[in-house]
Amino acid sequence: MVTPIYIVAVILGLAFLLGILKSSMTRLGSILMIGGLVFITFVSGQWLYEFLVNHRATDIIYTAGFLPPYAINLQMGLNEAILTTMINIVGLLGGIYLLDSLKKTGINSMAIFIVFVMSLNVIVMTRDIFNLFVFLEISSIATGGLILLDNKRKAFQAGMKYIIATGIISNFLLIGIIFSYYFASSLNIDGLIAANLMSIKGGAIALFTIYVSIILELKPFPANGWGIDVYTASNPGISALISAGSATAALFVAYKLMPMGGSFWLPYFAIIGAITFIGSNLMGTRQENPNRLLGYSSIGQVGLILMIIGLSPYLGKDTLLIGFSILISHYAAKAGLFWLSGIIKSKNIQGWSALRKHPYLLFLFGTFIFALIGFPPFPSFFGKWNLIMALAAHGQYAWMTAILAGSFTEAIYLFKWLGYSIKLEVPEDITIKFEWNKYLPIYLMGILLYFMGMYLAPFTEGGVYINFLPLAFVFLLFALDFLPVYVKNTLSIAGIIWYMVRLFPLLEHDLMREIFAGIFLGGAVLTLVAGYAKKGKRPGFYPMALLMFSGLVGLIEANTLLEFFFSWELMTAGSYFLIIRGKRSMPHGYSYMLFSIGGAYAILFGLALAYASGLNISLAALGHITQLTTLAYTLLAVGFMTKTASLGLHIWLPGAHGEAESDVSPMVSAILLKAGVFGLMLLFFYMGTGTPGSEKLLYVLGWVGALTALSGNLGAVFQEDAKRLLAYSSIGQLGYILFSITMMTQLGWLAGFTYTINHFMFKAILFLVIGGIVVKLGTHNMYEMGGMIKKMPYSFVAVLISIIVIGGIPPLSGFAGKWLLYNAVIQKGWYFQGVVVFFAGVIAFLYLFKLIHSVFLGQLKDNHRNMKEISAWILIPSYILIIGIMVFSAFPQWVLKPIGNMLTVYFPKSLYWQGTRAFTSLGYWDGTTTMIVVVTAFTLLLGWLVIASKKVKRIGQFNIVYAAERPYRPETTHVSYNIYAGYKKALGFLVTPVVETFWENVSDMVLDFSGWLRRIYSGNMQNYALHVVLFIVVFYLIALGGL
Amino acid sequence: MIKKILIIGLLAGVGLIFFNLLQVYHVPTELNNKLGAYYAENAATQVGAANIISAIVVTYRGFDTLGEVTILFLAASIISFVLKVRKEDIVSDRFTSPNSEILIYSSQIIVPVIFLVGIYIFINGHLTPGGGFQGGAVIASGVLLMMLANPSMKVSHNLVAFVESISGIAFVVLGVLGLVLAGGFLDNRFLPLGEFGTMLSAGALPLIYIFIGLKVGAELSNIIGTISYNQNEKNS
Amino acid sequence: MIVAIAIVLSVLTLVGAFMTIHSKKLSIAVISSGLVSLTASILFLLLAAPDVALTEASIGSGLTTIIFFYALNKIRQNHD
Amino acid sequence: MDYSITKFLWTLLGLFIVTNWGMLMSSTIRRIGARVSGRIGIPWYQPWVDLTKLYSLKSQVSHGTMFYLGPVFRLMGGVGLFLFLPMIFGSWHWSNYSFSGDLVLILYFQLFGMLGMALGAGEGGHPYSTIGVSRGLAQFTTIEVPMTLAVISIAIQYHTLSISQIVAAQQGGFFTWTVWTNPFATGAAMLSLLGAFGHSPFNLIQAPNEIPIGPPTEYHGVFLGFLRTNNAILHVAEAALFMNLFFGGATNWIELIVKTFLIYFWSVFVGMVFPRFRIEQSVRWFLKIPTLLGILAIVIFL
Amino acid sequence: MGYIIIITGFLLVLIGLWGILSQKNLIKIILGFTIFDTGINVVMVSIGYVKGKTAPILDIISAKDALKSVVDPVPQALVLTSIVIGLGVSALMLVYAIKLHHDKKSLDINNFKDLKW
Repeated sequence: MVTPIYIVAVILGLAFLLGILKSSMTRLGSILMIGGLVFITFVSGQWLYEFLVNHRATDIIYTAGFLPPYAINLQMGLNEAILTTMINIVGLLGGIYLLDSLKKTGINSMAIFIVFVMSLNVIVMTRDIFNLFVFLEISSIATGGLILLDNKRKAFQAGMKYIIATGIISNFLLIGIIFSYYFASSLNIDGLIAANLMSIKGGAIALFTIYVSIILELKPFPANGWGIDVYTASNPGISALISAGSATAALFVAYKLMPMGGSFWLPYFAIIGAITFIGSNLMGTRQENPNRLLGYSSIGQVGLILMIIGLSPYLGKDTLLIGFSILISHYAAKAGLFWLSGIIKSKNIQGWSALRKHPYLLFLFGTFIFALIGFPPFPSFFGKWNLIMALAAHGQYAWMTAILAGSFTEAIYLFKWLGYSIKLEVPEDITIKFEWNKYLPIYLMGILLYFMGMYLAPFTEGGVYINFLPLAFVFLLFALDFLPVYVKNTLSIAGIIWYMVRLFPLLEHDLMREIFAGIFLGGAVLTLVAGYAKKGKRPGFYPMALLMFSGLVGLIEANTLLEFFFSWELMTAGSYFLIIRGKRSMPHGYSYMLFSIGGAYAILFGLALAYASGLNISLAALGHITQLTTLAYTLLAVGFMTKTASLGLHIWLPGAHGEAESDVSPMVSAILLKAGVFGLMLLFFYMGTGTPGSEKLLYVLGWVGALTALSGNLGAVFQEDAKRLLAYSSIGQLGYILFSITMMTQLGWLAGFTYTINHFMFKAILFLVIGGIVVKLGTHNMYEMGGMIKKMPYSFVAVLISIIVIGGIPPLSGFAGKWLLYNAVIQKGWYFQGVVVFFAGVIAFLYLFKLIHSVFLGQLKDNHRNMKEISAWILIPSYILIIGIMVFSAFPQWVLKPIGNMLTVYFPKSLYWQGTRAFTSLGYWDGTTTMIVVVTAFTLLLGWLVIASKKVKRIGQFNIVYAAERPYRPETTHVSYNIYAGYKKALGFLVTPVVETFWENVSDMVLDFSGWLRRIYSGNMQNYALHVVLFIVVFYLIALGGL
Repeated sequence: MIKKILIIGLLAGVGLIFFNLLQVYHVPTELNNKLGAYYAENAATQVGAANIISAIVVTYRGFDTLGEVTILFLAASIISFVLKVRKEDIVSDRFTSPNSEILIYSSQIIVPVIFLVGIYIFINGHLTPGGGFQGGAVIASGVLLMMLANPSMKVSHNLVAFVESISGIAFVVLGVLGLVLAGGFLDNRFLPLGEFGTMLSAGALPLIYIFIGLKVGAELSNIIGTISYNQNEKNS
Repeated sequence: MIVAIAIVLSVLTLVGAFMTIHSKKLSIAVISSGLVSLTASILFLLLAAPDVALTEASIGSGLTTIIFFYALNKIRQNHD
Repeated sequence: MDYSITKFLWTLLGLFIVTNWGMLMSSTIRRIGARVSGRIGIPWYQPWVDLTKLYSLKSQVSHGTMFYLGPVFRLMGGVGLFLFLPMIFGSWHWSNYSFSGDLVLILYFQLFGMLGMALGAGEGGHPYSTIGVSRGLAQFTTIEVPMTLAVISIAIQYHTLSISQIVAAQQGGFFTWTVWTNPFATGAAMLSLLGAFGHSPFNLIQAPNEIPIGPPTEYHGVFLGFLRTNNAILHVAEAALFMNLFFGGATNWIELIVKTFLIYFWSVFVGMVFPRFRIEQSVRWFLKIPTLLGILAIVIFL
Repeated sequence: MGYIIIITGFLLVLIGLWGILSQKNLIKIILGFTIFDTGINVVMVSIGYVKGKTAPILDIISAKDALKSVVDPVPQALVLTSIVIGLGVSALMLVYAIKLHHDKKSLDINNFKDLKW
């Protein structure tokens, strides 16, 4: 074992040695520098290994051969080992990354660099408060020097600001130290803890000055303008080190000194952390400069961790785990992002679209962003989860809200940024050139994130059950991304089928899960089959699609709250990437993500309340929520409703589904939306009708569902874009489902299931076929289509059958839903909601006619005369689904009977079967007979017509009383353009985009507020100094003003 | 104006903090601070230095001193790379103002004396007031005087750097020797403590202080040298 | 007696500090700040801290002042 | 569930009766209309003449498969409505295939024919037929609102959706008819019936006097014959549905003929009195008074 | 006497802060810092002062009664470090000031607002 004192000795020796070297010996200098960094990484890593594997006890290192408090001592325990290893790794990687810059600036800068890294190590390890001060000074002076690495004007200003601010801070720290010494006769931290300064008169003030200085080192909002400027102006490699290294060390100082003050100061830590977290992220929303943005984000994350330290009484022994989980994510992601910014060298975040040409870097960028937000499988996911759960267990709802609000504001700008980089045109003035020393550190940080996620999972309650198998498959596909489409497609399908075979036996006796598993995985296979129609490589498609499906299947498999949320987030991430692949889908993908994250946080809050009610992590805890029961269920429902795009939360859907790729639309519409349905069903199952407040909640949700159905369908009526029309239709359909299941009766649920299954089938068909046609014709606009029935008869039949199902026209299965719904509504007594829903159902007819007419009927356009039928690979899955529809229509009892039986466990039985005949206390319906009657009658009539009209002459396209339609400028004259103008005059007011306007105003308000808030960062360094002093005084008056 | 009022208010706030501290402060009549008392009692026997402050600075809190030296080192390094003179910036034939003869000649006499005084101060650091820092500062003032006398004289950068580095490395090596041979890093007792109050006492303490003195002197000279040297940098 | 000296020195120190901040000319300000250090170092002597006094005198009032002057000089050169 | 040949034949006979009665009813009504406006009108047998002519036309043209199938769908709509509706109360012979489903089935089966017609006409490629269809659909959506309210009201009232049982519940005499026991529902339904029959003021869909458009101009020959046949069946079947729901049903053919005639006449009568609405007017109109009546019909049961 | 000097120290701190916060000239601000530092040092040394005791150097007094006759050595040791750090920081700031002046030909603090928001 190499004692950690050698970290100091070796680095200082090297630093002094570097001073001798001639300025031309940069090569030797860099070798020495890297060697030194490798050495200290080795030392700390070795200790880490000892602690983790051999469970060694904490080691105290004495200097000068005397025991503390008489001499300075260092401590090397598990925490210190982890943190020093982190610091040294980022130091080493940062050193490699900065090699060129350091060489250019000279050997001196290398010495400064390694001394900086060393000082952070000592800051972590030291147990002497004055020693801490000295090394804090070293680190800030070294920072002040390293900022100048690029010798830019802005860097000097930032450096000056930094030195002024830290100068004031460190002098206050000195006052605190000397008075602590005066009161407690010790400079040793353990001695100060033992002395219990709070109990000594005046000790509180001494503690205050120490704490306020340490907190100010963490750059709390709003006294942090100087810190942000440093992030902005310095070389990105240095910013990475400051963000990942200095912040880590400073946070540990706060943690280390925390016991000195006892519980009195913790709430202040937490409040300051929360203000910083939220305020800093809020300001980020208006920021366009990537480095400054990262600065805001860094400060925000540090605020979050400070908050965690402050909340440690509630977190108990989990404090360290939670703090570490979030810290390591921040550490790796922020370092990686800063390093990336150094490669891209763009002044604004739009320039990051240069990454589009570098898929692996783009992937890493996504990884970092997702890790920052706290998506699985990254450590921050587990950190936030544990944090929220622990807070909920102690009833700390305000803190939970603050954390989630802050995280959400963070997501606002991070996803805007990610969206830009994925979708914007590649800028011409930015070229990324390959330099191994810049790429390597970024890759390693990315790998670290995944590794730490897997490593930390089992430490969370329930985390051992998380199934990483699907994720592994996703990675395999990512690794094989260079293969052509058909190979990857086959592989994906095979994987999913294999998983299905494996999964279904495990689901026996759980019909609901079987149905949804069938929808998710069966749908996955069918929609993937359509992928064979694509040529080329489709980079990135398969991993992301499979990521979404892994999330979906994880929802099915989840037995614990953790697994459920884990899968939910995976699904969100995967679907985001799928959606954003569309040509014009950037803004829609963005709003999808924001709604999803908002929803996910609502869900998280609800799950936390469930967990808190019985400290039970299993999914069944949803059935026994005693903490804020109504709020919990409301939040969960709202969360799930963001996915089902219910009224008010639906504005993301039309764009997201409408602009997605042709085979992605069915995935996200037919399949993904069902995840929300699954969540709602699960929720209502557990909630039941007995829980307090649930009746009211269900009533409100019922209305929401009904109005969603109406507004979705009305929205579809006035669309000119074929895919958007279908997207609006999805909103409506999901409204029916929500409405049905909120009735909480057997009939209602049966209707819900019927709608779910039907919607899955017909929306998959419609999006597949219409998507295929849209691609083929090269336009979304229906008024540029027409007459396709001649060219694409198979597509026409598929669409026709689908719209018969949507319309609920007997004898096809759509009618089953309508019939059940009628019975359910009358039985439940929700007449008016029912009328709204049925009205919506009739409106559906309008858009269905518009769709099928505009695309398939009417006049064939000149430029489409040579069109052929769409690819067979799209038709095959469509026709498989049509077979499904036919079977369901003719034999509804095969499906509805078992579901009904399952539901009798939860609801009184109200649907009875007599052979093929279903009846309720109100009415009856026989699907099979209806089918027989209609088919027979239809055949007879058709036969009659065939006989009666022997000589039918086919005539030409224009052989009609033709008037007024010009094939060019089609929208002016196409008859089905704005076909429902009259209807719009009558009922158009119902589709006023109230909700869109509302959300726009909300977002404008947030942005305005952020713009107003950031005026405090006037750029004047004196003002920043003023902020620091102001912070001290205000904090003093609030905390100790009464003394 | 509003800002002025705000600042006054803030200073009043800071003053309040100080006032509150003063309220609990009283001048002690006995050395009852445990840590201070321990050093007063035991520094002589444990470290062997007559100057307790030197004992604390070099041994008990030697680690701080190492950091302190590092800070000066950092400052010097940063200043030198910030004010780095690029070849093209130097005016080839610099205009040098003639200095008074008195200054030049007296400096030739005084500078060695100043150096001697400085060395004396840090050699006796463990016995009398003063030590490495003070001695180093004195040496640096000698260097300063040399430069005043002869502005065109270039402080031999290599020499200064060499002294600085070697003394720094020696400091670290002595610290490590303490770790290897005695109780811990920077332990001075790997050399015999010697007779209390004499020159060769207090173990390695004087040795360490010498190197500290050399290093601080070199670093301060370096700082002054860099700043003054750049006086002549061409304006761009 | 010693208290009287302390008071006088304190007042001197404070006046020096005030001059440092409020003098119009930078050179006077720098000299005043050196004066502050000098009087402070005598205060340190009064507080039985000869080591500190020595350091403050040599570093605080000596070297610091000189560095300030060098810097001022350089800035002036720049200004032309 | 009776799939026997006997049942089939009885149903076929019923269909024959209904078709003929439908044609007679329409010619009668047209004559009445003509007399009201001072003309003589068509002879009572005119529909049969027309139909024969249409079915025997030799040259027929088609724009394509859907054009061809459109009339079949349309006729299937009318026939289906008939099939699923019990015509004569308490009679096995005339209950058709109503065991397939209840009132809801009939309500939704109406759409079957409309869809087929819309698609068939659509393939013709004539812009005006599309316009006609779009107007029809638009108007239909709001017609459905009072209708749905009325149906729900009835279902609440009788605790059933089965037509036979609804009729059975009205068998206590004249004053047990729904029209007296639930006047609001009846009112709402009868107003929406106006739209369903598509007479003035709700006949903008066909707009017979203004533009030579729509299915009647696109289709001819057998196709038009199918449509005419369907009209006949549909009018009677729909009137019979209203009769069953609101006017005590019928226990024999005479009663059925009288009641359906009166119900059908009601729509024609209103049409003679009121001028035609524009489409947005009619859409709004159905959401006003009829809907209000429908809401009242439910409110009284709350 | 201890009181007088510690109050002087605190007042120096306040004057220094006043200079930092109110002066527009960068050099003045840096001078404010030196005053600030000096004040802190004075306060620290005062903390270690014990009434009527001498300096902690044992060649004057014998080691045995050191405890009874010396002031607290610890704050003095700390101040030594602090003074040197103060010098380093001041030097650094001056270099920054030189560079900033070089860039903008001005020492007015309001001129260095290139980075904001």
